Amino acid sequence: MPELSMVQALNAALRHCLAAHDRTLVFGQDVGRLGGVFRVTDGLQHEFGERRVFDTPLAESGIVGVAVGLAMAGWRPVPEIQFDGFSFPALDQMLTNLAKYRGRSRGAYDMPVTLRLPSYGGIGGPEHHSESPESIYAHTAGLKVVTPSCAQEAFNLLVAAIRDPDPVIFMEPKSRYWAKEEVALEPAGLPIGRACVVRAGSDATLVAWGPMVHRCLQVASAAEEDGVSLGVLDLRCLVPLDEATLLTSVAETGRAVVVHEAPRTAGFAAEVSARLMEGAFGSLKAPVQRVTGWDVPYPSGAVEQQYIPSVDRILLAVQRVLDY
Amino acid sequence: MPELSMVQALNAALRHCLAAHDRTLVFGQDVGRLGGVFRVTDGLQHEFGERRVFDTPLAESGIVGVAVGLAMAGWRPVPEIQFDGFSFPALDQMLTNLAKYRGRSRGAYDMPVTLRLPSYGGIGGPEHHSESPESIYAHTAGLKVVTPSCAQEAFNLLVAAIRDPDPVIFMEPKSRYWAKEEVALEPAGLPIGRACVVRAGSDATLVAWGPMVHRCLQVASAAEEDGVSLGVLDLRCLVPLDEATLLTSVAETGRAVVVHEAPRTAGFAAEVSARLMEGAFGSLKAPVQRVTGWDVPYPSGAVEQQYIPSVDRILLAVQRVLDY
Amino acid sequence: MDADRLRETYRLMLLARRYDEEAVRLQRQGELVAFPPMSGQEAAQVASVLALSPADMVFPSYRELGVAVGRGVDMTGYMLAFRGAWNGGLYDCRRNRFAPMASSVGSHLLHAVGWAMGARLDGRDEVAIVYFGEGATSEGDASEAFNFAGVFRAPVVFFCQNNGWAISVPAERQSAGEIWRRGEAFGFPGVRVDGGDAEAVFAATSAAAERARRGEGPTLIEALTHRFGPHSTADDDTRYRERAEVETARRNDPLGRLRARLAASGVPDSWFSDAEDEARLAVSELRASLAAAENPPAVEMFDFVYAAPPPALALQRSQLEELLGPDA
Amino acid sequence: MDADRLRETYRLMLLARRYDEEAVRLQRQGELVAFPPMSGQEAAQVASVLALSPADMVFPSYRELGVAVGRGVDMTGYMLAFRGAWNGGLYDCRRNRFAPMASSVGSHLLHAVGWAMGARLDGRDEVAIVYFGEGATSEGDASEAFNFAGVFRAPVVFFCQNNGWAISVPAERQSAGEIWRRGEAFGFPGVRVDGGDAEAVFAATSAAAERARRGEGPTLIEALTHRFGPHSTADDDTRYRERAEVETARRNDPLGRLRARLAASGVPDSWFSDAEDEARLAVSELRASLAAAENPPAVEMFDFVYAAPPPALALQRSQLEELLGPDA
Ligand SMILES: Cc1ncc(C[n+]2csc(CCOP(=O)(O)OP(=O)(O)O)c2C)c(N)n1
Ligand SMILES: Cc1ncc(C[n+]2csc(CCOP(=O)(O)OP(=O)(O)O)c2C)c(N)n1
Ligand SMILES: [Mg+2]
Ligand SMILES: [Mg+2]
Repeated sequence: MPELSMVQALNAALRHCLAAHDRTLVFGQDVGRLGGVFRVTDGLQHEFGERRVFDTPLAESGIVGVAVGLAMAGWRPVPEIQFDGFSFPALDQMLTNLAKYRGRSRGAYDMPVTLRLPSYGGIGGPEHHSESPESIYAHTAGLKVVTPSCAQEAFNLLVAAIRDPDPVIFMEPKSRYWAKEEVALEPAGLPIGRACVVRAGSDATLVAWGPMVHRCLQVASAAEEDGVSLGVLDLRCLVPLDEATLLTSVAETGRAVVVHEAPRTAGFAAEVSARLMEGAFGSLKAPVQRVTGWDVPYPSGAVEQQYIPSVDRILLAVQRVLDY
Repeated sequence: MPELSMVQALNAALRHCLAAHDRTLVFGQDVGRLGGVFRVTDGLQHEFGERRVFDTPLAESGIVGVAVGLAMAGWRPVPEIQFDGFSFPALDQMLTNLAKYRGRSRGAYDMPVTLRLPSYGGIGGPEHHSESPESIYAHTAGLKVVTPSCAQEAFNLLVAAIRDPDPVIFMEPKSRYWAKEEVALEPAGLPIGRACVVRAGSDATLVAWGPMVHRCLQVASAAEEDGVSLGVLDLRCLVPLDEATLLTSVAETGRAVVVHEAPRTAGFAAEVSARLMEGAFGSLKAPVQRVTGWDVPYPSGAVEQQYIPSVDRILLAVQRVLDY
Repeated sequence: MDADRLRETYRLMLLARRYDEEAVRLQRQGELVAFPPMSGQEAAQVASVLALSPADMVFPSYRELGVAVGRGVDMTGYMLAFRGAWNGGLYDCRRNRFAPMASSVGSHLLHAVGWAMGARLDGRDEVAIVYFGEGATSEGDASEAFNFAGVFRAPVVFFCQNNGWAISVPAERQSAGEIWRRGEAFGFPGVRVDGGDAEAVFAATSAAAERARRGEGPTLIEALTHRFGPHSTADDDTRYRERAEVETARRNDPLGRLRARLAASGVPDSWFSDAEDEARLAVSELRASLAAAENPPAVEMFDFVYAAPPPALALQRSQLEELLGPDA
Repeated sequence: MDADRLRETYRLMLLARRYDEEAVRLQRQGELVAFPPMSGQEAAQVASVLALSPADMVFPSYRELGVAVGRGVDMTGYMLAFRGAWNGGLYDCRRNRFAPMASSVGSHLLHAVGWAMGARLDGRDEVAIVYFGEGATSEGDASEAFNFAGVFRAPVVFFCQNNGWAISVPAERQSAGEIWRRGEAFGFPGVRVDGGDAEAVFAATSAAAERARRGEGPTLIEALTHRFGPHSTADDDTRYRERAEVETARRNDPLGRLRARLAASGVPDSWFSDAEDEARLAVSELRASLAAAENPPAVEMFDFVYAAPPPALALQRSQLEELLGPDA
């Protein structure tokens, strides 16, 4: 199996889907000749032509709006929005149309749109380049929200998302773009909507997605040295949420810490906490803790590491659930 | 004290602020001569002139974007967006600029913008006219989110919001627009950020805001007949949240049901549930329950009452916390 | 337009007018929740859509009753939208190539552009037409749509009905520019036509559709029209416009203009009264079929959210089913 | 432009060029995180901002180093933005009437329009100028800004630097129309100028500002320019553009053109070498002051979110303070 970065794995997934299904389209800002600012679409225009891989004007609402129309015409659009923060100009098209068109047309039109969104922080980016809007999308009925944590998942989930008949907001963790691992380039055929226990543990369960999965694995390793056994659950899909795996994992330890980069208030950790409240109350030995970004706009690059949940902050929360 | 509808109370609050502070501006679609589609701005253009109360082109992003610029020039804008669902085209300006401009300018510019937003469902409106986007705003650091439940609160909170130096998303419950009560038209001088126990109760606490406060009061009355004593807490402000009052109220009963119209997943009830998890775990006698809109796009008018939490659905949840 | 087509246009305009009047009555009687009448805009709507072929795709806003009639859309399914039975309408959008009604102003122009881009990618010579008001042109999405259409030479006809008002805001406060000139600004032709003149509308739309079919890209048509009624049955237009304006508009009723044109060309009175009878019959059929039509059951709100409901959603559906009991 | 002003323009353009080059070096040396160079756009930037008066308000994007220099903005505070010290920059935006840098493309045009509407409401004869690239004109917000400005006759100058590229997308794929024509479409004048010609830029901007001050509303200026470098130091422009294009642009360097113009009018060589010395000194001062400058402490991320922090936020701040310990 080749050693690939997440960028390369995503590129391979796009190549696979473009080759497998000739109505797949890739478009967005700078995805053509440049191959995307992160090179995720590198070489695709050359290989599949300007008809199927093309640059658009600088207009995110336009990108999502034409994706809706292309889907109605029977295409399978895979648009890219260049950065998380630039998905905001497209929010209306996402909330008002992409999410609702199947319903509005009473099922006449599928919306097999996979919106790729380089997301989250940690790369020292300028303003608007490090946002974590997952809870907005998760709150929008009609959208699915998928976010891989490593190269292999990135490949599998992107293929699954593109095959899916529903709109998927596919949030790629930029800070993990360059991490390499061996990747099997055979589509696993997994449906989206399954969480994954990436590390088993008996004292408490860390729940995370995207970039924070890696952070939680670091925490689990650190804790292990102190004789504390932490499980790590990678949700992978926020909608649909694999509630069964979540409840089982947490019920086993009775203690959970949920971690994300987004600000705390009304972030998706609140949803996870509420689900545990409702579905695992009886087995909870301590209140579920959240470790999140602060309730501030994502700060400038020089201080972002004081914003993103650190190993120490997560360990403190672990301590809290263990000591309760 | 005069008997006023919420519409009239809001109108009085706007009149008060326009008269009290000559840099207050009211603008939006149809707010001038027509007086707004709900007549909240009725008569204001006539009284204060076209310079201070004016119609804008049909462009929500434009409305919020120029509000940011007007605030920089020292004005105190009170824009109206005609309906909840039409705040979505303005989300980028809200998330990217309105919420962040104070920070971006390192405090050089206040953003005393009060965005009035007729919100929530229950009036048989067409698509996009019944949305409950409060959790999106609450998740956006830099914004405050205020939502009155009755005419008196509407008056007090709108005056407080307009006086506030920060951007406030002011969500008005359309379904309560025409409910009348006696209203004291003296600004109470209350700061925003205080919840209100609208009904005391000893068996369980219902937590709500906006239109669902009235619904919860109906539930409490119904329960009383069965000898069950329910308290009702009106959060009034989601950001900043009055956590002290929330925790105290729920600790007293040990049982809570949180109610909103928005879809369940990642709605603001999740945040309330998570706060109770973190701050009241020890005193909870049953897991906090959520009664919310279903995880579907807001349906068409004919069936909306099967979407909005009903008295029966809330009572079922109450039963669940009592029986636990 | 040949004589047959002109008569057909009149017939459909009349039908649209009578449906429109009936819808207002139905609303007053509580059979509909609210309705945005289009009387006065029949020539713009009917003549433009008749200039297209059945394979072309129509993207309407909420005020396109005349377009729907021209397209043969099932009126019961159309009107049920205004009874709150289903957002977007209950007609078969695929069969008539008539998209669900868009009530978020301006947002559907991009869908038409995307659809047209798709038709072009497929090498099909199909065209999209999108209807919107002059108010809609102020939304950023409208300009993004113009720009995408220009860049991708999308086979799309932008059909703007400038009826002078966006609810209470007059067109001169909506923009300091002239709408038809937006085309040029984005690299394609814009034209202004008298939207009360069915023949002019037909000619402009045919030309635009032909151009699109030839692969030469979009056209923006600004049709100057008038709405006789309020913005919707919920609106009180006496608050913001002079009655004189409405009276002038009614004196220039596009229906009357076309009737005069037809009469001058020798169409006999009996033909007009037959058309009137036909319309009256259609209207009473609509009334009856609406009275008989049932709204979809509430649980259908769950059924088209995703292609297959995720488990949590299926659970919510069964919770509602249980709450509603066996009769639901 | 009189002789003094022309020399002043050159001096500031040169200064901007040298700062720009230094910023690229600083980025390579790891002192800055990333930087979007503007070399090639000096005439457009400096000459336009010099046409305004100090009370006028400037709304820059992220590539307006030349405008900042023309405006006298503190360079250390400006450059610190590119070290990630503070989003928007650490200069005093009120003192220089130079707004925080906007890095969401297109979104700041509306702020300029709002500010200008505010100035007009106050009866002040102040003008706003907003800088953006040709790529930004594709965003819906740009069109909404044009439309609001037209309707409210806002005293605003829309200054578009069309440098031919939006990252890798060439201007001809950005729009099928010509940018300057957007003005007319929204009811106000649009002009195109040679952005490499400082005098032409000055003249066009002065005229636009005068017009605005007279209460006649906005103007759109499209200045044709070239960026010599990549989109930013993170970009590799060899992937998408021919070297020949850059070489041609460099041969028409606006700095060289103005120098030739000045030399022809009798400005001696010594004056140019003095200007060069002055720039060199300024650059080394900048380097030193950047090295000495400290970034604001992390806890400041809490301090400007609201006018007064709500209790929960104050608590979060103290949690971070505790985590960072006494040295933070
Ligand atoms: C995005 C959005 N904003 C506001 C509204 C509320 N609204 C409905 S129709 C309308 C006026 C539309 O005017 P115009 O585009 O001229 O079309 P007309 O109604 O005249 O046919 C407004 C403001 C809406 N439906 N969508
Ligand atoms: C809303 C938004 N979308 C995308 C980007 C990413 N981006 C940054 S600069 C740029 C190109 C801008 O081109 P142009 O407006 O011509 O300005 P220039 O960079 O040439 O000065 C893009 C796509 C952004 N910053 N903001
Ligand atoms: Mg109109
Ligand atoms: Mg450019």
